[in-house]
Amino acid sequence: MAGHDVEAVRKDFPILTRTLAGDRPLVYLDSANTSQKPRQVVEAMERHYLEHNANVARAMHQLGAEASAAFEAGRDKVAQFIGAPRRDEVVFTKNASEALNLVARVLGDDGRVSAGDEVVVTTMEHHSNLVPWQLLTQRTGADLRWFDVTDEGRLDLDSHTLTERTKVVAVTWVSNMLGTINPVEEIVRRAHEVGALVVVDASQAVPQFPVDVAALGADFVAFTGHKMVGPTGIGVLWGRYDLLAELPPFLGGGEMIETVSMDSTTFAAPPHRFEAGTPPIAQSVGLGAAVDYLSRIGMDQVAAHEQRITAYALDVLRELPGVSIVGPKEPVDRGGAISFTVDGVHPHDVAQLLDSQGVAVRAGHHCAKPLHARFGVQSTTRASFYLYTTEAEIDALGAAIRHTQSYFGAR
Amino acid sequence: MAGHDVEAVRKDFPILTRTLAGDRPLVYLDSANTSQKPRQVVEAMERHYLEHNANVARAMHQLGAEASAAFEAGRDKVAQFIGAPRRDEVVFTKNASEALNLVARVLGDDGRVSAGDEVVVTTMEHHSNLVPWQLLTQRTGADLRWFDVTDEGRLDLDSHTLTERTKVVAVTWVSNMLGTINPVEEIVRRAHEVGALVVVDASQAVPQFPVDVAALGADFVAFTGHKMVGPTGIGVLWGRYDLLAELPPFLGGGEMIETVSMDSTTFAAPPHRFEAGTPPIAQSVGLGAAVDYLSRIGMDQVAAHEQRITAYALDVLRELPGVSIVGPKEPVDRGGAISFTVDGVHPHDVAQLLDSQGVAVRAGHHCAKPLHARFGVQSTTRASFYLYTTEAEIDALGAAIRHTQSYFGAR
Amino acid sequence: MNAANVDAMYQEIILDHYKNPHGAGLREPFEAEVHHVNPTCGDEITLRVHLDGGRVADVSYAAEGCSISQASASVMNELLVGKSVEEGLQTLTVFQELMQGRGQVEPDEDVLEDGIAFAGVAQFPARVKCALLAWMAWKDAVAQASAEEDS
Amino acid sequence: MNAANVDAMYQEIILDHYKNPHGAGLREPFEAEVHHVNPTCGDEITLRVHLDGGRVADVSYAAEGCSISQASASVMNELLVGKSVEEGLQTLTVFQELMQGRGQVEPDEDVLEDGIAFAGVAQFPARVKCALLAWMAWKDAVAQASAEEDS
Ligand SMILES: Cc1ncc(COP(=O)(O)O)c(C=O)c1O
Ligand SMILES: Cc1ncc(COP(=O)(O)O)c(C=O)c1O
Repeated sequence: MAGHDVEAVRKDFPILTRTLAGDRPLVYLDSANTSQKPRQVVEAMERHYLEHNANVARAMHQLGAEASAAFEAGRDKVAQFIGAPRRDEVVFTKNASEALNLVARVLGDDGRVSAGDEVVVTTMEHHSNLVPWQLLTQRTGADLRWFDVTDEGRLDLDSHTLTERTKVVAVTWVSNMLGTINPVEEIVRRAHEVGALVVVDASQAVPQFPVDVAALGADFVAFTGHKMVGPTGIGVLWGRYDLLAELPPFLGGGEMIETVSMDSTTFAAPPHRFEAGTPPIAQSVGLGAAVDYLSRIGMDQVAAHEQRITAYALDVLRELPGVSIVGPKEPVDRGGAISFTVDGVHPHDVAQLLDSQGVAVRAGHHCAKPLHARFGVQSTTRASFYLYTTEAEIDALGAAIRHTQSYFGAR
Repeated sequence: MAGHDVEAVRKDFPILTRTLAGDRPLVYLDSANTSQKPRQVVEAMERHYLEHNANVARAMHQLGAEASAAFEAGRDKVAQFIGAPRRDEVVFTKNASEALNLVARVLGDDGRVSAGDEVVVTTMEHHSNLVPWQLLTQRTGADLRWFDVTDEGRLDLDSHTLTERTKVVAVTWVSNMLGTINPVEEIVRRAHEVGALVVVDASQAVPQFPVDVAALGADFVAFTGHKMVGPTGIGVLWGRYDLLAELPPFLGGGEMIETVSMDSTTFAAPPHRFEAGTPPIAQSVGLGAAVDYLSRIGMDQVAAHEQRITAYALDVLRELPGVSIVGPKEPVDRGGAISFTVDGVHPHDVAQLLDSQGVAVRAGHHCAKPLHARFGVQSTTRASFYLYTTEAEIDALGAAIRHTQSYFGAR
Repeated sequence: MNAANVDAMYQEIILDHYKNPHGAGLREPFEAEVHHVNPTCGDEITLRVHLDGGRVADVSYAAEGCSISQASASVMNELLVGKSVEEGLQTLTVFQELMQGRGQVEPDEDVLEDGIAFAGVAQFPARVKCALLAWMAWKDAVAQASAEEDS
Repeated sequence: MNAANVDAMYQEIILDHYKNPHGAGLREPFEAEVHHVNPTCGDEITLRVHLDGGRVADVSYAAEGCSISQASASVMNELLVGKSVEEGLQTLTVFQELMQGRGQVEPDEDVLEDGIAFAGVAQFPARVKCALLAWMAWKDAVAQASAEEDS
């Protein structure tokens, strides 16, 4: 297999040729926040809107048939991309957050989590895989417990013991702050031993390496379109079919029903049961194109490139005096998000100075406040990479950090 | 003011020049299902993705500032379009269905609807403004009651009496099946007299005539982007600010929090409290462009055109023997959706034959099963119109219906 | 999906079955009754099966729907009554293959008899469900009735 | 938002206040204490006010955040302590106008003193909240303390 041709890939992303204020070329190192979109994805949606637009499912006319076929083809592509045993295990939501809330709500509504039960998360969760479980346990009277992380930023599986009381274990596959890749298979094993369901937040995983939900063995997997070169406005919940088929609906409305009278309603089979109202039609087309794009490059290549760039960036950052990486410092079981602090300069000021050099990174708590608290920092600066990131961009990051240090030190 | 130039408008909608199977020109009469999109809307999203894409709120870099400004400008435009007193009364959801479910869920979670209370809807509701209330009343032990409709398809306000027990009245402004425009101001008056909140489903209203939520006086108003020349994947919930500020969150996750620890979380002010996760960024840009497009034409013009076309279509359909209109037959307090039956031909077969002539209409229950039951029909065929619909297209509909009758009658 | 195709869908045979449905109405005795709905369009069928020692003694039904779904119930009744359950399920498989073949499958007249008239429907994805509604209901009812018989 | 603009934001005055904050720390006595957070970035401030007959006797605070939010708290302390509550609220209005002016508002040095250094921040919408955090906390605390005094 030929190597990953970054320069060829970059040609598909017009935004990467932008120059910013002061005529600085854009160095986009914020892909864990949202990825950029290739022309192919944007054009697929454009074509859909201008040539095939209609509502789906309900329409029997030719445009309706075209739109329905295009929408459902997006589902097929996603199902294949993640190795879903059945296409109707793929539920479209508006983002990963909705997918995770959906699971939390219906498990509560169904009585599968109730007073005295335990829901287990980790201190490494993105707020979107923490707050829904806080709300669920508050509503039901269940207890929220968690696995802690070690000082190196690894999950400490000894920090909590799962028991028969544990009904759900919700865990992120890859930390969006630390970059840590968690041993999800081991967690699935332990959880299933005590009969708990496993919900995996794969928002940072599916974009970056090959995922096979069947092999993973989890019960639910959530991710989001905009981080995988797809559009905003679409997320995915994959769930085991037998489980989805048993669960009550989340939102009520058009397209999720079987039959309706004023007094009572019965519900459609999955996935439609969980897709009330007009679905993200053009966004499914866009996500399908995104999946095609990634598959054409090959997720193995995408993963290998991320590994290379991350290793390179870790080297660069480790060598900068006054810079501390928060999270694993070795490129082992580690994704391409690196959070760091710069002595004497607040992360927002770091980000601002980097931005003045054209380097776009994120500063703040990265929707992981408890994890920042765990490491005794209020915020960090984060650089994150994707299939279009070059070593030259990492060098630009290093130079911009040095500039920042002298800017704040010299004045 | 100059009249509405339909031919000029049609040039903005490339799809309207399509030819279908058998070289038939498309006659799109399914706009109540979803509207077509003008080039301006699609291009605004394309430009956003290819030149300004970044995540919002969280990002401090220049692209992030551009994306945030573009996203929030969509909110400003929508707020102005519907006469919202405050921009932060506009909550973005994924569609109208989510907006309505949001209200139903949080009113229940907040204890504002509980056992013994009453929620009142109408038999005219789209499933998306019925099923959420069925689910709410089932969850809470409240009672679901409804206003019935008269034989002409008007709301019968005498069919139910609101009392102090009534906590919510949820009503559609315009019926998507009958076309009826309901006396929402009168309903608001009666509901507020007994202290009930009013939720208006404006999915068929906002696209078609000028709406001023402040003047309307309701507590919540929901609508959806894809029916108003905007993209799929975005809906709007408008709510009174003081009310939104008192209500608990709906979905938990990124961007809706104030501060988070493992044990407890406080929530951001509206609208962000109700917008968990990455919002529909490009879709807000698209909806903003849609609102600009409609405003440039003028909603008065859009409404006047709909009135004209509807009156014309009612004339055409009334004169066809064997065709019965279900719903108001006069163009008074009536929107541009006309449902009808054809003697001896099932609605699906009607739609199929019309489609073979290039005429795209919808057949089925139009997500209004109880209303179909009320009129003793299992399904109907519906033609619906928008700012790009011509009288010639209505003539084509009439001709295609006659063809259908002879096709099924002759064989 | 042009006019020619519409003629391919609305075969004379289909319109005949639609106008004069075979075996319509709900009858006794029966071992299982099911109610199926096509949620997209609202078509409904209530269907009963009466089995007699592994044979389909009767399939009775009350259906509400378009010409395709009605005609399909009528054709199905003709095809299945008198056959063994096993043969019936085989016929169903053949019919299903035809319907899901997007117009690429050659219909087998020996097995499907009047059912071959539905070949044209297979070109209309939105209508395939209409043609399958009665068949799916029958499959479901037979499963229930067989479970009944066995227990 | 180029390099020149960044220099406009990070004025010498701001960096000085950041390094040597004025009036930092939490002190007694106080009539109201508030805790404000910038949810976007996590900046936080705990702030106390001590009023004495309509005058701002003390504004003490513990802030965690970037140079802009820290310097802003320091400048605010300098500006408000010793003023009447009314003058203080007027100063706040002037500062807020400056910050929300997107760089189009000419700062009034007589009123804002060192606060004029924040004029450059107004060009960075994402940072305006940083500059306003302490001020909003003070406004909130003063409202609470005044309600206390009145009751
Ligand atoms: C009256 C009415 N309410 C609600 C909806 C639901 O809108 P959406 O499908 O965008 O959620 C529709 C459209 O389908 C409608 O016509
Ligand atoms: C690990 C993780 N989980 C969940 C999310 C939420 O995704 P979304 O904002 O698309 O809902 C994100 C991204 O922000 C994430 O990084």
